Amino acid sequence: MEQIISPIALYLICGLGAIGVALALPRRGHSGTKIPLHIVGGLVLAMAFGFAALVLGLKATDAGNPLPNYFFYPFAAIGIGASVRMITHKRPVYSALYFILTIIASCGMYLLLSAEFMAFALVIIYAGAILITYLFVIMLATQAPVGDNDDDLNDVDAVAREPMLASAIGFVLVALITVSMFRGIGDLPHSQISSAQAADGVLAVLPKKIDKILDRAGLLEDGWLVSRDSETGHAIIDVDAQTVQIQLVDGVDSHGHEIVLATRTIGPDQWPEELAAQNLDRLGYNLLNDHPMMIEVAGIILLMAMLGATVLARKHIELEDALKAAQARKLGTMLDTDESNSVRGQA
Amino acid sequence: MSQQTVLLLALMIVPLLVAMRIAFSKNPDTGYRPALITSWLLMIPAWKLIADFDFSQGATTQFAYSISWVESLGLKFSIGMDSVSLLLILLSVLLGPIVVMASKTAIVKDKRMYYAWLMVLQAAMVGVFAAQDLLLFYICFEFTLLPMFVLIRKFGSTNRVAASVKFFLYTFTGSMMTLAGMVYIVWFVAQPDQLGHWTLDIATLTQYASNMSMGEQTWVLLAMLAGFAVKVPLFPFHTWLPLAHTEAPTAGSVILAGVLLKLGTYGIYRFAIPLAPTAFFEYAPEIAVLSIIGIIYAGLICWVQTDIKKLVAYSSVSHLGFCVLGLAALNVTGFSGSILYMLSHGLSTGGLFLMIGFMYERYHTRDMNAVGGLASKMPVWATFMVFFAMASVGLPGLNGFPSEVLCLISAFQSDAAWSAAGEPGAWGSSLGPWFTVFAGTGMVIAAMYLLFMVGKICFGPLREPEDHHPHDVLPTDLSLREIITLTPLAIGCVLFGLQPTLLLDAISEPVNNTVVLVEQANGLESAPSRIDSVIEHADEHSEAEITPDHHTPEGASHE
Amino acid sequence: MPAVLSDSSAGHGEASQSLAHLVEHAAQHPNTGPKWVLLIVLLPVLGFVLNAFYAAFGNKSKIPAWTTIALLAAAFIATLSMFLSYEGTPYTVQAFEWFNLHYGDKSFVANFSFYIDKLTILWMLFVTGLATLIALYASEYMSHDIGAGYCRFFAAFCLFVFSMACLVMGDNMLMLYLGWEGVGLCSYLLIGYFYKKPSAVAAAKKAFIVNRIGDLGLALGVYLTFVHFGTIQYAELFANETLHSYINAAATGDFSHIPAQAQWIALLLMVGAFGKSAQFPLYVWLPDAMEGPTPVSALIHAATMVTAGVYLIARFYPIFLVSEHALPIVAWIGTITALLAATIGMAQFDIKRIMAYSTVSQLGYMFAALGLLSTTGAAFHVLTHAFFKALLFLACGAVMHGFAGQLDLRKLSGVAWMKGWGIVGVTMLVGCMNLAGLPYITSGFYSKDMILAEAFITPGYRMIGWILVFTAILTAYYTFRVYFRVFVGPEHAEPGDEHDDHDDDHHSDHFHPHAPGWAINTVLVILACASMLSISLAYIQKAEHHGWVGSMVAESSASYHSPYAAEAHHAHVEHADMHPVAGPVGTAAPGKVFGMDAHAGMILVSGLGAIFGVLVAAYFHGPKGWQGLFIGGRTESGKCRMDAIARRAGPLPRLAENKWYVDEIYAAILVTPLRIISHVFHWIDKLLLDGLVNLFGFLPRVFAWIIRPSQSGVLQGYAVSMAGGLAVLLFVVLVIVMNSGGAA
Amino acid sequence: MNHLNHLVQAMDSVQLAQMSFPAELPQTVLAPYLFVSAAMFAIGLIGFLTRKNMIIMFLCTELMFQAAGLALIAFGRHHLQADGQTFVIFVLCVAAAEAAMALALVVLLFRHRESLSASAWKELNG
Repeated sequence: MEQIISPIALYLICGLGAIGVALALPRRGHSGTKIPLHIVGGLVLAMAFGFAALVLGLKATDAGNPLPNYFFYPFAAIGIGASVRMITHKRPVYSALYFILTIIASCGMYLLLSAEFMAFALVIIYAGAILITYLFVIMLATQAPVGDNDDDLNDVDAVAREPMLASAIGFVLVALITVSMFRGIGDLPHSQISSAQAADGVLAVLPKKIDKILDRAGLLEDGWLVSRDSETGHAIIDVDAQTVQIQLVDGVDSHGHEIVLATRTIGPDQWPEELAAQNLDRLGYNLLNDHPMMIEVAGIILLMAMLGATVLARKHIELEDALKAAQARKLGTMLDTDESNSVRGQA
Repeated sequence: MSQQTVLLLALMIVPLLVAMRIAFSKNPDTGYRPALITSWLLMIPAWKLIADFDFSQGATTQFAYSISWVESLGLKFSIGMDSVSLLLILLSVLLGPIVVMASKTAIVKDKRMYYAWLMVLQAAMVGVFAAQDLLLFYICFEFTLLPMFVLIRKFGSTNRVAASVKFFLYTFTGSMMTLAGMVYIVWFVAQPDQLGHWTLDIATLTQYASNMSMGEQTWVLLAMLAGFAVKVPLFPFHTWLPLAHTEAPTAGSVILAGVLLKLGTYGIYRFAIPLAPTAFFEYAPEIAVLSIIGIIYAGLICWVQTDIKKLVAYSSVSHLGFCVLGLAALNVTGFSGSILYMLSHGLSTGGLFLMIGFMYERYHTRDMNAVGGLASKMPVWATFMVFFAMASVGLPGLNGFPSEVLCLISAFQSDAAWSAAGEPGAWGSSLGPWFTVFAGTGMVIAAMYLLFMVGKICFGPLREPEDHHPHDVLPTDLSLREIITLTPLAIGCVLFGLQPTLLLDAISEPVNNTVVLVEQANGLESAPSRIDSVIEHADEHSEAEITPDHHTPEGASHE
Repeated sequence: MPAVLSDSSAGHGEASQSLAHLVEHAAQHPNTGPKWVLLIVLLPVLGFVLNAFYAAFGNKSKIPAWTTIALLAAAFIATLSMFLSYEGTPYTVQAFEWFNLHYGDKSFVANFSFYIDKLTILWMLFVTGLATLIALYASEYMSHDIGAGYCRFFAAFCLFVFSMACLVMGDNMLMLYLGWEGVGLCSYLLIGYFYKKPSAVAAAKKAFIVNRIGDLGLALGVYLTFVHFGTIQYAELFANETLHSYINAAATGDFSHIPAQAQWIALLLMVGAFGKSAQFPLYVWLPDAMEGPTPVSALIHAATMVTAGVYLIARFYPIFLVSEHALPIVAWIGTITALLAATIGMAQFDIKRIMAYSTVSQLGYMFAALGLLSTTGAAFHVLTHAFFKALLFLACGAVMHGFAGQLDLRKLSGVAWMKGWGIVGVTMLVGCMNLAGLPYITSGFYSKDMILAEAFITPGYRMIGWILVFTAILTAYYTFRVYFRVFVGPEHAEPGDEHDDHDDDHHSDHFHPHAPGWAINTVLVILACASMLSISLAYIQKAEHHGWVGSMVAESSASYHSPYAAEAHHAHVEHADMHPVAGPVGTAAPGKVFGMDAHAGMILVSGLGAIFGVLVAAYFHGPKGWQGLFIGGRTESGKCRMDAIARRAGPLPRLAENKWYVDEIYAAILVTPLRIISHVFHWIDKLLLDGLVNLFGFLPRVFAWIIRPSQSGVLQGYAVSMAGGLAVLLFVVLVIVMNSGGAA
Repeated sequence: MNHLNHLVQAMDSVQLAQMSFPAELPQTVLAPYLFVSAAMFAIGLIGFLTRKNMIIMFLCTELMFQAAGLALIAFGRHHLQADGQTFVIFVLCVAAAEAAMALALVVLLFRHRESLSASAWKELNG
């Protein structure tokens, strides 16, 4: 398997990227200059990624390999651009908004990767929930509001620490990661399951769904159902041959076995189009079937996080003793006398 | 589990329980009475053990008891004792009440903590000598450090923090290396071409250890010596001792000199020599040279001390040199002598430290220029002082003498050239007359510094610190309690000096076996009678699957 | 063995004969004697214990003294009965097992048991006898600090007698060593009796340490004996085949076949003897030992302990015989010591010190005798010397006691004429005569004569003989110097500064000497008689054994008769070249002095020499009139004719008075360097060794100090290092992957 | 010019597959996604390292989560397995939890120091 991209080019790209980010990072005193440094940085970055896209593309097409869909490129550009802007913008609010943009861009890419459910989940959870929280906190916890002039932002936001070092490290890391990934890609195993197997693997365990679809397609008289395997209860279906077996069932005998009156097979000729495993089915099946434990774990984590957040963010209200005493007295009147005495005693 | 075994266990467990009881008591000033009673009561099982011990079978492990922790790793909790262990256990039990009584007035605050740790130390010391299992030994060996550390750290004098840290780190570093050496042996024995499964049983290890190559043995020996030589302490590794001794409370010094130093020599005798016989035989002269340097060097340093406790501390270094010399001679005389030395040094030097402690309680100084000529004020004290000094000088009839004689003879003996027709004792490591001569100068030097000490502290015109005021509790001269504290030691010294042969008979069999083991490992021939004795002795220990050819000389000796 | 014996005994003296009959009963187990012999050892121990109790219970009477005297007297009686019941074969009595170490077929045995032969008995007789007498003396002498000190004194006294008994009676070398060290301890305790006096403490320390050096030699000798012969028990040792083969070899005068190891033994033992008996290199402790109470000086440092060296050599004579150089060295060292000590003694003013040096000198004589193969002479001199030297010391002690510790012979005069001092004067005179060896009328004369004669008889030793004669003259001089200065002449006395713990009425302003009481006088008289009576010992059994002492020595391991013994030298002269100490071959007339028999010659020479010495003393120190034998010119206490000569003699007298600065020299070449070395070691230990240890302890801190800044606390700092680390890790992985052929 | 055509065809050749899965994703298609995710990760990292504002730092961590998620999904698509997406769900959970805790912390810290600078808390040495 030949390389996806020549390392030289890759390192070049990373170098460019590093320089670009380093330039783009916020710093003081350059707002006056004619060419703002972060613009230059942005350009360099754009160059870098353009170059990357070009190299990847050319390399792939020379070998006659397919490339990502058209839509990939805008999404990638927006994502990366927005993320760069996010880390380079001096005002936290804007950063947060840029991050939302990044998320949306990556949602697009998810779609291209035919993970539509995740895409929407991402938009809802991240853009909808988490980022809004961020915005709230930013509002809650920013220092004295400042005007449009960046110069009177305080250093926390206005000045980046060690931009050169950081971006150097960052892009060395990205270079290494990508190089290793691309080397790895060469020996990635081909997926064992064909798409069809993947499909009926999931379909067979969803007999009711099949019933529904067949019914909607008007292939089932009443009493007819997809015939299930006696012990597993899976539907007897073959997606490749596009055949599904259905049967007429009349109640259940004393042993709980169905009393099958008749069976027949629906062939490819009447195979309904929509009889296929949706991505969502596969996801749900995988989630519930393969990772039940992790769901529990995730639940616990979230619970803990909730409690933790509550405890941490609670504000301790300092009451002076007089006020406490007053409250105690008020309490005392409600309670029995002896208790009130004790409370007063404490007060 | 026989009754004696229960008693042996009791010697280890009872002090621990008492320590717990003391530690958890409400009142921070409790501890003296329980500790005292316990340490006296422990005498009973100790004497019972003595009474029931079969000295004719001195080399076989008696009252043995062993339960398994981890079968697969051969981890066991196995205790028992041969006569050597028995005597050392007896020594540590004997010192118990003495140190407790000595601490009555010396320790005024935090008594609870003090006596609790003292009891723990008591248990650990017994454990070390009773251990028949490498791991157990090592655990107890290390566990003696902790109480000692606390005693020095909390109850020592001015410079105690530095002293305690140095004591702990120095000895601990050494014993880490020892552990490494031991682990190697265990691993070696567990190899398929050896025993083939993990074991920590000392006797079993001993049988296979001599199969190691010379190089392996050398490294193992070095590793073990790293720990034991520091503990002894052997010449270049002794600098922790004076500091620890001077800073430690009296009881600490007594136990340190009496028992803890012996862990080093005991370790050499029980582990370094049997587990690396060839290497030890090879390097015995070097070790002997070190010990002799220690004898002379430390002795001379004693001579110019002004701090009396430091003087006695250095004298321990000098004395233990004889002990190691005897071990390095690798013959019966030497082993017997040095085991005797372990016991006797505990009595006399322990006594000296007690005397100094009693003096310190009254004068709060250890400087011999500040205080002296006490004979006119504290005659009883001075009498005991002179007595223990003489015992330490090695006056015949007192305990120092027999061991010293045997150690010196052994060095002489181990050179065949000097005996007519190679008779007797034409064997052992190749030390020679010069070792004896140089070590012998230690006798003169010992007389020099100890009489220097006695002359300064006991005799001459009375010197007292100007800010001296009589102790509020203690009388001018020794109190009855203090005399009772000293008497057992004094009696021990005399008995020891007049009846060494009892001890010699007691330890003769294990010592003979060790010698034979060394001889076989080095392919020396020895009296057949003893070979038989050791082989059947070995068979008692050897496990079922051991084929006898493992410990025949040709199996053990190296070509 | 018998074959060897026969031809050897034909060749030379009876050494191997006496040894032969040792062998006979050592072959069958050495016969054990009656247990009551142990009393001799036990009684002093009992005394020690009792005195300790007295001290513990604060006894304030003379009971300790009486206890001691009674017990020691009993011991003496026991010794006597032992002497009377002795049937001519040595026997051993075992108290209990002491050392018993078996290994294989060998064993190291040294039991706490006693070996009784005539040599032992001889020594024990005068040890216990003198001890009893001196205890009696001390009961009065020490009366000034009755109480704890009194008990302490007598406790140590008893302990000494016990140790001495072990030394003399022990049946193996370790027992001897035990006694050896034991007497050392006692002398330490008793010299340091006045422990508040720094000088006393120093002297005690010096005595113990110098002795210890000797003891080292002795110990090494013992070890070597064991290593070489495989036993240190007398009975077995003297029966040892190897030893006999050596002796026979030595008898033929060739030592080439005797291994050096065997010859070393004697040399090592010799060192021990020199230490204990204050011979030349190691004599320095004895004069200082006079710091102790006088009875101690008399018993320990004159009569008994210091003769232990002589006993040692006599006891191990066979071993000394097989050593080529040991005996000659002993002879010469003895001679040198005798001369040296005499010269020093001449110039001292402290009468006790004079006596001390005379002791050293006389010990020199004994050693010379041993070296000259006359154990009899040595033993005889030991005996007589024990009596008269004890006498002298006690007399001096009486003076010291009476005159508040005054010992300076310039401050005393005419003591003999003072009221109540007659007995002291007379007995002192007797003692001086014996020490000076006035011919015929004194026992000292006979014993000394035996030695001198031996010196002239033995070829190659004439030089020693003349030196000893000269020394004899000096002895006579300084002895009578004391007598003429102190005891006769105008009565005059200045009190001395009393020892600080003599806390009684002495410190009143008007000083009155208090004359010795009955105890002291009795003892003095008894001793005087004894030293006179011991003349007779020279005549008893003179025929076969050179007198009674000879008969005592004859049947012991010490028995050796020089082939040049006066009676027999004609018969044996042809063996001159075969003698261990072979002189020039065929020195024609070894025995002749002025052409007459050696003994007769000696009677002449040494007798005249003694008289001459006395006259000189009389001339220079004697008072006017008959007390000064009409030639003395001293009119007052302080001055005498000697002063003028001393002034003219230049530095010599001062050198002698300062003991030729031997102590200072020792200090300079031995003690000081050793102290310096010790200090150097001390600092090495503190700085170098401990420094290294601390350095190792310090390194981790340095390391920590280097990497500490990385813990800045800035969050991103950690993030950077983390990311960097990740990068490095990845890089390493990549490199590895590439090198391992990477993908595909 | 026909280079461009090639490009266009290449991009066209992979159709969106919502209903059922097409053949697995070619590596040349996978690579750009991975590249993008790597780049995003790096940018997030850089942001975390450079920005002093704690909120922004947390945002950057979220960005890194995103990058990881993208890679996961890309690989999952490559293998035609749903595990990738499943993991992204958990990533989301963790991100949410982290956001909640982190922001709570930020609020707390801000209350104490009146500053969002991470270096305001140096002395924690964490």
